[in-house]
Amino acid sequence: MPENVQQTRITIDPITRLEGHGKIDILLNNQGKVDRAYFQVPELRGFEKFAEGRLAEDMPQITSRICGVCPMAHHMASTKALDSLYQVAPTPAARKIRELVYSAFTAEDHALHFYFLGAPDFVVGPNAPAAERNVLGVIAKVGLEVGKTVINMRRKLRELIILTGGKVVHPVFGLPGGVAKRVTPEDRSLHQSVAAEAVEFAKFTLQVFDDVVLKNSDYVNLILSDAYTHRTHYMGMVDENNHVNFYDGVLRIVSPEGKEWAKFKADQYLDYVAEHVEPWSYVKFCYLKPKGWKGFVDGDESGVYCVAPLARLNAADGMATPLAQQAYQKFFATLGGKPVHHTLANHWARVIELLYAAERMKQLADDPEITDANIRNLPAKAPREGFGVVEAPRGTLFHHYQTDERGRIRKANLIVATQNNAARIAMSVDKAAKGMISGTNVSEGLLNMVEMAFRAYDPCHGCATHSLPGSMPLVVRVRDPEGKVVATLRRDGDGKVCRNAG
Amino acid sequence: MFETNGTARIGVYVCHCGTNIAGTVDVKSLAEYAAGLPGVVVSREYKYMCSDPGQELINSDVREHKLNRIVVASCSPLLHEHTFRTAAEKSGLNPYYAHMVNIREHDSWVHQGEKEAATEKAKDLVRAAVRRIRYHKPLEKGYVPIDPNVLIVGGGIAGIHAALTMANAGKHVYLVEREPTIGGHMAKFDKTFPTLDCAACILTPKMTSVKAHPNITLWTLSEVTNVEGFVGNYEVTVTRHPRYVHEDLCAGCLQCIEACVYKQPRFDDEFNVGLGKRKPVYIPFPQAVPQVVLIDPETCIQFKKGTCKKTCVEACGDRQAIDFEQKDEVKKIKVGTVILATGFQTVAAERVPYYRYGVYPNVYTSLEVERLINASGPTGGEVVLRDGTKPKSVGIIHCVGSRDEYTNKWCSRVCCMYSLKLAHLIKEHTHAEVFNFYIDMRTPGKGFEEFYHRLLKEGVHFIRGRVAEVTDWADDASEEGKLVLRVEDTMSAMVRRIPVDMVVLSMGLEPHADAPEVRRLFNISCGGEGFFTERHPKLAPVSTFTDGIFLAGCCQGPKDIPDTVAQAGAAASEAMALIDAGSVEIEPNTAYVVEEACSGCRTCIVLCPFSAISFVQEKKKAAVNAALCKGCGTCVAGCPSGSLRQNLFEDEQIFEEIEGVLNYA
Amino acid sequence: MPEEKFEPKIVAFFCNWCTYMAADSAGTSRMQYVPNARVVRLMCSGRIDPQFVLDAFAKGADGVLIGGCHPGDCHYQEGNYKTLRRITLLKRVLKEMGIEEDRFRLEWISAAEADRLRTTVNDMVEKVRALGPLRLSAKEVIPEEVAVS
Amino acid sequence: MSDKPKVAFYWCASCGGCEETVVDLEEKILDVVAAVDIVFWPVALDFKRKDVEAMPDGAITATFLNGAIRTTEQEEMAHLLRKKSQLLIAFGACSQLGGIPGLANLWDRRRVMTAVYREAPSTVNPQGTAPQAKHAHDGKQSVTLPTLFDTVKTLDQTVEVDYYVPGCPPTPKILLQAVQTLLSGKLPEKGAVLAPDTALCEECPRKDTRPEKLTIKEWKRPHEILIDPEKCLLAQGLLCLGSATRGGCEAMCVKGNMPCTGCFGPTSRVRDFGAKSLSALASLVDSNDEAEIGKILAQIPDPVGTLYRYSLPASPLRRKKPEVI
Repeated sequence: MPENVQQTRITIDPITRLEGHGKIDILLNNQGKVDRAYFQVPELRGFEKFAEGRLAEDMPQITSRICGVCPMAHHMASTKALDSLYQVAPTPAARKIRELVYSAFTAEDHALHFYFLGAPDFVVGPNAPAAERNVLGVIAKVGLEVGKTVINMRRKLRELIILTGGKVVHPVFGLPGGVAKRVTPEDRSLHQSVAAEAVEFAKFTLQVFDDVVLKNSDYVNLILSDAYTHRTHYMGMVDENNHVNFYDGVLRIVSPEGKEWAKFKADQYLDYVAEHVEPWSYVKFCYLKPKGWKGFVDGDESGVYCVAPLARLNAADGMATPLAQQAYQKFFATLGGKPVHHTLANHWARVIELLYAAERMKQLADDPEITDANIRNLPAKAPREGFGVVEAPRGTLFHHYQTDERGRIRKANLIVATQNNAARIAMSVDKAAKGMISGTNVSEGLLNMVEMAFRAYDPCHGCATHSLPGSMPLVVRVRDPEGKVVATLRRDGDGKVCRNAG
Repeated sequence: MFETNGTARIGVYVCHCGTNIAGTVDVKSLAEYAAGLPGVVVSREYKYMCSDPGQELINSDVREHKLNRIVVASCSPLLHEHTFRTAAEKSGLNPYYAHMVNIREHDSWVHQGEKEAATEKAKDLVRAAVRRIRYHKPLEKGYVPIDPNVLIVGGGIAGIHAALTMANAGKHVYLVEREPTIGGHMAKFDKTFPTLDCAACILTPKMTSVKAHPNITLWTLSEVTNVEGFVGNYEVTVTRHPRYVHEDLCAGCLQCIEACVYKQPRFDDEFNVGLGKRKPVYIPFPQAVPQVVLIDPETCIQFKKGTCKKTCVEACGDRQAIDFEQKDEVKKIKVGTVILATGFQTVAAERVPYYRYGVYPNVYTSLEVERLINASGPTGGEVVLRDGTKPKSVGIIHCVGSRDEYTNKWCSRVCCMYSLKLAHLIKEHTHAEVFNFYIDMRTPGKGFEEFYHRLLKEGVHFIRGRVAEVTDWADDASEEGKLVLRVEDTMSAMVRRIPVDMVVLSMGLEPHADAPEVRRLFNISCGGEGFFTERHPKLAPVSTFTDGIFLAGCCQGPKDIPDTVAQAGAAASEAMALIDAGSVEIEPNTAYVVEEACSGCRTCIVLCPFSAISFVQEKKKAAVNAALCKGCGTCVAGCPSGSLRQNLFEDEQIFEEIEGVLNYA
Repeated sequence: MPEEKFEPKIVAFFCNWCTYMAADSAGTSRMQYVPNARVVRLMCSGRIDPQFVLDAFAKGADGVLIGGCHPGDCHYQEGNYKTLRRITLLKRVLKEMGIEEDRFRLEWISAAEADRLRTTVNDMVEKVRALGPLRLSAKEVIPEEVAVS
Repeated sequence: MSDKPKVAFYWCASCGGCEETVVDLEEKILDVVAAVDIVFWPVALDFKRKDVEAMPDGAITATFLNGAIRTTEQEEMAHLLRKKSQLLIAFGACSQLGGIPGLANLWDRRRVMTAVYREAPSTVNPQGTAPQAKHAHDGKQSVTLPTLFDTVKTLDQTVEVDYYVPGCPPTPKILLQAVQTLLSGKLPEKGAVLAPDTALCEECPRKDTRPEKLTIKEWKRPHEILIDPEKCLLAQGLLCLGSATRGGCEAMCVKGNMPCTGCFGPTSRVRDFGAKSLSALASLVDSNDEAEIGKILAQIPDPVGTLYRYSLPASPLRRKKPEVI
């Protein structure tokens, strides 16, 4: 653009915590229109590098430190990579124990996200003052009892994980060919009762969503609105019946039209998934390798794709448990058939997955074989290369190791859930910004709209914690061409928006 | 954790040690530097800190400046640590508030060319000590009781004298000798220099009284095979090898020897260094102690074939002293002190090939000649050549295997004198012409020089020069059938050829081949040449670095009989001093458990070679038995939670020392 | 690149009964050797806590020398075997931490081997001098651009 | 605001597990919240750096900071919070010892970046693009990123620290006790680690099964054997670090039938966790033969990653020796 063009910048910093803080830099052109919104992840820890030289069997514990919120996802992906590395399958009991614990984890994580992070936007409402738009607001709306139930449910699920997994934050039970600790009959009955409770809890949660969101046309319209819509490919793991599965199965990719575009096993991931590097963010952007990197654009020809609850539902043909299956059908019926491209639908999809996870827990806990003491197959083969994949709450998670003959890591490659979504998130932010920001007139509603664009993904770049009660801390600085701040707009905890010069 | 227990008021004392330190280290600037270090109240330099005035200096400073820590920069703590601890104690401080810095052995003496660097090093070391001592704690001295029994290893003149001295003082002595008889080298000699009194006459009475003494348990043909424990409380294992004759039953009538199926003695006789012969059943020499025969299984038919008529057993009759079934017998004894008197060996003449020992039959070693001269020797005192004729000329070569790059560097101290003695005795016995070839004539002893002069008068030829070789290659008729010694006579500065009938090699003294094993067994150290190391060459010449173990005789270094006997007496009295004190002070550098910190992981227990650490079930924690702990600190370094500590070597003290030597002011 | 006149600092941990005595007797016999080593005396090499070694390096030592009794000769029977076990593993750790092997030595030097002590110290100082300063606590520079190669 | 004690939580280079611990206080968190004013907790509450900057120095009673110091930005925050807080508490292994991200100290920034943006098999990067401290959007404008340090640092290598709460992550119980201790007014000695000061063996349910004289002829790796759920793990040849590790976690990993990996760090009497545990474990090797000792210790294939898993930046060496450029 011409030399003398006036340009202005808006910085939103910090938003929620991704890996370190997230940061949005919005650059305006001289018409005051958004020229480009940069969605930045400003930290790198480099696990891929310092995994080198470590022992393969330590990886489930080392990589879980990538994320203290979904450590179980990394622990499990890593453990499965060890199965593949040593070419040893877990015993039937061990396999069930793993999926049982993993389901408990998914249920707990989804519940937390829905109530603490997602629900405020709907239960309380996107236009409610920020101070109310948080879990307390949710509780106010649905009653204190619910708050108690949520906290209780979370505790019980986490205690179960500790019981069998050793620790809930950074579990220790995963070993190639099995698990370190068996489920005793006493443990089992505990699992059973909590699972039953979880199913009831999930049903209740679905009801809340029904009553508060679906019965409110404004919300449904919001979900369907173009600002939150991207036509991309979707990826998710499915079982032999093409039903959603978090723990194991094959990966399925559907096109923006909902047609099966690819189906592959973990060890083929390099043929389908590639990462693109941008100089302005530490996060790498995934895309479909055969499509190639076409930039931050959607559509059938773009390599950009999407993972996580909505994507999983889009990529599958159904749910493996009865109640979840019913919800699944209603989901697509309500939102106009497969695939659903509306980002905000993630919240609903998440609740459906919560129900599935609870039901799955119940199935596994009810299976008497789960108490079998035979929980380990000892590796016999020499290690070389291993692939592991699971569906983390935030999407597909790949672990890929190469080792020397003694099982020391030579190379480790990790593609974490949110990386798959990174491009689409950047697009959503850019789209939201372009759609809503004009000149330096930045409103509080605008800021929330921008937040909602990525909050629906439950973003967890390289994994990180959720944002707890409500309002994203936001500052918008309006700067003159030299980058000097001419005005600051910030929204306080109480939701008041105040402006001040300089 | 890091308490300096009270503010430290440190006094630093830099010792000149005459010029030993001051000659290299700038003691003034060192003392000035120390004065500036944190906690230092006084810093002085003084000529000799170990002297009384030096110690008095400390004493008065403590009173005047209320010092509570003393750092002395002088020689090795192994030398004077005790001195300065006592000094501190005298000044009313806990002795362990004194600490030494080694700026002599480790600094001034080894960096003589580099005054600056040496001074810098001294500063670093002093700084380290100043930092360290702030973390010192007052400690109780430890004591252990002394068992009054003593073990003496080696039954030569040294062992014999020490044994009798202590036995006469009422101590019980275990005398262990590996040969079948006591007496050692001295028993082989005929006369002793310079007085020429007969060795047997002075030695054998002592030998018999050893046997007779009620306070002495004599074990010959025996070896110490294991030693455990520590000063005052040694547990020793002695293995008694079979002599196939019961000592208590044998009367020493020697009829069995008469009766042996071998009519003639036909086996080399060790006592006569192979010059004489003996039978399979024999007694080493007539005055042997104990007066008991033994059987050599290597040569006895009964042992080799099992088919002997056993005429010896018949001869012994109903005494039934002979017992072919005898086996090794293991004895375990407890003693409080040990005297090592294991003696020496002479250098093997084969190691000096140019003198052709073993090539020309008439080349003899000094020890062989001793036996030839000895009235009870193989020839009944006749000095004759292998063909039985008397030599008309004899050459005696000094310093064989001594003062020599290729064998041993040291002077064996006795060769000159015994060579003179042999020259005299040979002349006396044979009237032959005798030539002594020497490098330097060393006669540093009472009556020694006089003896030398006496021989000069007697007409013995003395040629100053090192013999190049002994050869039978005759240059002319005069040399035909003779052994020719080629030598440069450094007095007349000409190379000479001396033809003689007999050559005597004055072999040097060296440690026993198995001295290293003995050293290891008793946990003492030896010098590079292999003789056992005394605690201090001047101040503690018979002590070792292992408390309760003393040295006597040639195992500590070559010496003659008078010195050996004197040293044996000294060792005996040192041992008795310990015994009569009843107990001995030990370093309180023991390990201890910080009980509230110990997790009871038991790592330490297996690390202690002295089983000093036990696991207390009630408390589920480790406990150290200070009496058994030797203070190595291996468990302390190994305690994973840092709950074991060591007095005088606390982690803080060592960390401070490390930081001290490294952080440059 | 070692700067002008680099003088290596060596911290030496010697056991009281063998190597410390060797150093003493080197002194008594006036053997001359380089003045770069600073001896910390311990009763037995078994007291040497690997923490001491790392601490010495961290506090500025360019090299660390450990001296103990020969195997079988330990004044405390087998303290030096424990040392051997610890140092064997510690050497691997130091190697992985990029500390050159010549900077850390374990030597069995008996009281009799004064000359061995002399040559060992000389040799080690020479090798460390060649390696240059350890510079563990080198201040890090934050580049303007994030480098990738 | 009320005159209740003011408490702040902040994170640097960490996984968020420590934050989860705070959430895991569950109901108990309410008691805490009742007793204090939380004045800064970006992950949970809407107060920002500007608010902190606006506070008078020492306005915050206690700040719990988790995560290691990895970037210029984190370093700035650490300094700011130190200035504003009466007490600064290093919260969790990363902050106390460097934590697992500290393993990056085995390489420098350049190698880490290369591995991630150049060498990763799934990365397609023909131009060798890498995140830049400053990226020019066009001639005028540019967007910036904080720069990584070569060396991951602990909090107390960056600013003065008053207390430490150990663990990866700390257990809710440990956190609660720490908070109560600080609220009790009876402050422990400065620099104290707010957890028991005995090693884990003390509270290990398998304590009594360790033989009194344990030596080790062969080290085992967890995947190589069927792990006995009752017996001392070290006695099974597994490299359990419980004897060197501060207790307080109630042996969670051991109860999960896996060895302790040392996340609670050393006791107050030990300066370097790795060196000390190395000393203890190597001592147990059952051989006096140099070659055999080497062979047995070779069964510990990754000593640094195993013994310094959480504490490399806190060790005296801190990092691999920087290559001289």
